[in-house]
Amino acid sequence: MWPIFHKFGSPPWLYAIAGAILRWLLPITLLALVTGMVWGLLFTPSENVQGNSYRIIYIHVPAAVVALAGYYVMALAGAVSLIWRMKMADVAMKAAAPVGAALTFVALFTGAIWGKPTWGTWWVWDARITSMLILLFLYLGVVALYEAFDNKEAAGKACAVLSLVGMVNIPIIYKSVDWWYSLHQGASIKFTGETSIHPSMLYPLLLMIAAFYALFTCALLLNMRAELLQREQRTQWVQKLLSKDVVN
Amino acid sequence: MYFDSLHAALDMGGHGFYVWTAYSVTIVMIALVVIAPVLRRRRFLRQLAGQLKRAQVATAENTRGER
Amino acid sequence: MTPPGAVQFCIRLLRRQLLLAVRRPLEIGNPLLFFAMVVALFPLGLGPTPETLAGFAPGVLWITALLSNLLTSDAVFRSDFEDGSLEQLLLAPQPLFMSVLAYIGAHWLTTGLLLAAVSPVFALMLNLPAQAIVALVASLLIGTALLSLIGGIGAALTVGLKRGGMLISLLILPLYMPVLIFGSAAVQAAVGGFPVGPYLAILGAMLCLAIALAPLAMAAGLRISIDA
Amino acid sequence: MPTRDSGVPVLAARSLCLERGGRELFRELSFTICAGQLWQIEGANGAGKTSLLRILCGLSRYGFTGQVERFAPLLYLGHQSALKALLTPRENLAFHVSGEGCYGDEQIESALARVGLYGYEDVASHTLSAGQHRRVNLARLLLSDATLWLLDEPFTAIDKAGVDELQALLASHVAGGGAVVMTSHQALDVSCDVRYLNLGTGLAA
Repeated sequence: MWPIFHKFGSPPWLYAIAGAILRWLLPITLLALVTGMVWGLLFTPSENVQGNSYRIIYIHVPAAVVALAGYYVMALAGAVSLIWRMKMADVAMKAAAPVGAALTFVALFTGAIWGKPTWGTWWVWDARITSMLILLFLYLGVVALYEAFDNKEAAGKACAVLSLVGMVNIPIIYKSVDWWYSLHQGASIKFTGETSIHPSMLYPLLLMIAAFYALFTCALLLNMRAELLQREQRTQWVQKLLSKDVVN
Repeated sequence: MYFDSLHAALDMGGHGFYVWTAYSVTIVMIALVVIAPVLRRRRFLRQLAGQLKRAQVATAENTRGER
Repeated sequence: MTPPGAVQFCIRLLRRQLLLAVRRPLEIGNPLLFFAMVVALFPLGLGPTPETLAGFAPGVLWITALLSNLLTSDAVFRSDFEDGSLEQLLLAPQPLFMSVLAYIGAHWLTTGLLLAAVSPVFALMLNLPAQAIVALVASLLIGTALLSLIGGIGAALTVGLKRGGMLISLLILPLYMPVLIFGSAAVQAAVGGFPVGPYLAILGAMLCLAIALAPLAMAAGLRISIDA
Repeated sequence: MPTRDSGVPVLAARSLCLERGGRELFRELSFTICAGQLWQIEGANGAGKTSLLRILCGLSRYGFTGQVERFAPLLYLGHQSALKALLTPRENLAFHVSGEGCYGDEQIESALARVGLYGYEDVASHTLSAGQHRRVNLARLLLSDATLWLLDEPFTAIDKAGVDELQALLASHVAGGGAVVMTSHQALDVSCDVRYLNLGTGLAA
């Protein structure tokens, strides 16, 4: 195997690298999130059709985009851990699942609450929202399967298989839900699609999408550090870490 | 600022409740996603440090016992 | 004596599974009874008026078929896991993903096929228009095979777990949803007099994808469950 | 103890390490099993005998480090008797999932007779005793022509006469160029020489 792959695979190296990346990435992410929200909430003009309720787009769309991307990250980490038997990829997959589930919940909640002012009902079976709900079930399936196994090594492998099966099914689910929605509702406007969006509204959205991607990376790295400690608690480098009592 | 007063910003033409609830839930979830693993790591490090101390005390005891 | 070829071994496994199923004929009846009882629930819940029932009939029939398939898919590998035969299967020289197809084929023959054969009776009970019954049977034939294959993946992943029964529904129900969408759409199209061909074609395409990929996931799932 | 390596290697294990629940069961275990050898794996309960056997036969692929190379077809008999209670012994052997071969009726009957199940061929298995279940499983040893046998405590639930018969079978298999790796708590009195692998102290040729 290529030496860098092996170096990447060693837990202490990954633990240190994750810590280093987080030290500068976490502040930038939080800063980007705050500016994006303030910009989207207070400084962009309100939309002529929906009034101010469209401002929810600045958290709904980024959360939805990153939640979907998160599932692919989890599935690919699972594939790497299955094919090349790399423990670190297994840790990455285990860390990605709860973060993805949380972001999917955010996308669902904001999508539902957005439906109330625009369509008058708390839950609308729009194509996007329904696919997002199914994605949440897929995430919860992976998390539940991981908890069901006692042998954590086998749990990682089983979740890798399940997330790969899920990855193959996601395009099918999205296409069939879109088609199902158009069959019953007629091709009404996709209220979450940002096709003709005014540039002044577009820039905060792009900033928020970037901020959510960075947030996903930070949460993933944080979870991996916690997971690494738990899995490697009997090794020397963890004991050494403790004796140095470096608790940053 | 698009809104001329704080009140207008809160009300947002009647949609304020939905927008602010959505943003507050998102902020809570973001905080959860970032802080939970840090707490978990800290708690685990403290727990492991405790084990280490107990182990050292145990070894110190039986070395004293053997002498 | 040379070990039998993959297909010959598959057929032998299929005969073994069918022989096991026939030894317990009442157990073959369970999914059908479940199907009958759940279909009987809907008029009690939705009211006996034929119009409302006819409106819901395609969805109700398909959802009930899906649930009864889910009910039985957990036991596909469990009995072999408990008495150690599954370990011997993993050590067989024949490719595992071919042998797994025999298990799923036997499961489909004993549940899906019978479900599709019996469904016209329940369609009449729910006042489904007569011209839609053929579409219902056709979509159920393809659909239950697809459901068995996807359910097999869940069964392979949870076979080693003591309390895997409830978990399997959480794992594979999201994967059942596209099948339900196109299955009930086919029946609804038949009710409305529209052509049923395209929906059955999509179901067939999904079936081909599942036949190609699902056994690989099942084989990997079984190896992981046995190793845990 | 003559340690001549007469036969061709049947299985080679290199630097096997297994850790279970924080305990290290064995470390850097390397050995080669050749044709004509009978190995007995010893160790207290929980020393990892069954885990080692499952690693050798390829059932466990994760959770351990090291490599195992197999050069010949193998037959693994585990704790469970791999027998379907609904099928008769004849059907169990005819439709066996191990996919070794298509056994003819007379082969099955002679094998069942030799393991003392003459007349029980078509009795439903759920009426048979646990010992008889294991005997049906042992009948596979007579039917299969795999060179390497991996047996996990083959003597459990077998009566005295059965044990002697089985030991004779093992000796004849080893003499005929096969290899056997087995775990057992009973001492073996077998004509051929026995190599011991104690999981506590390591290799004791």
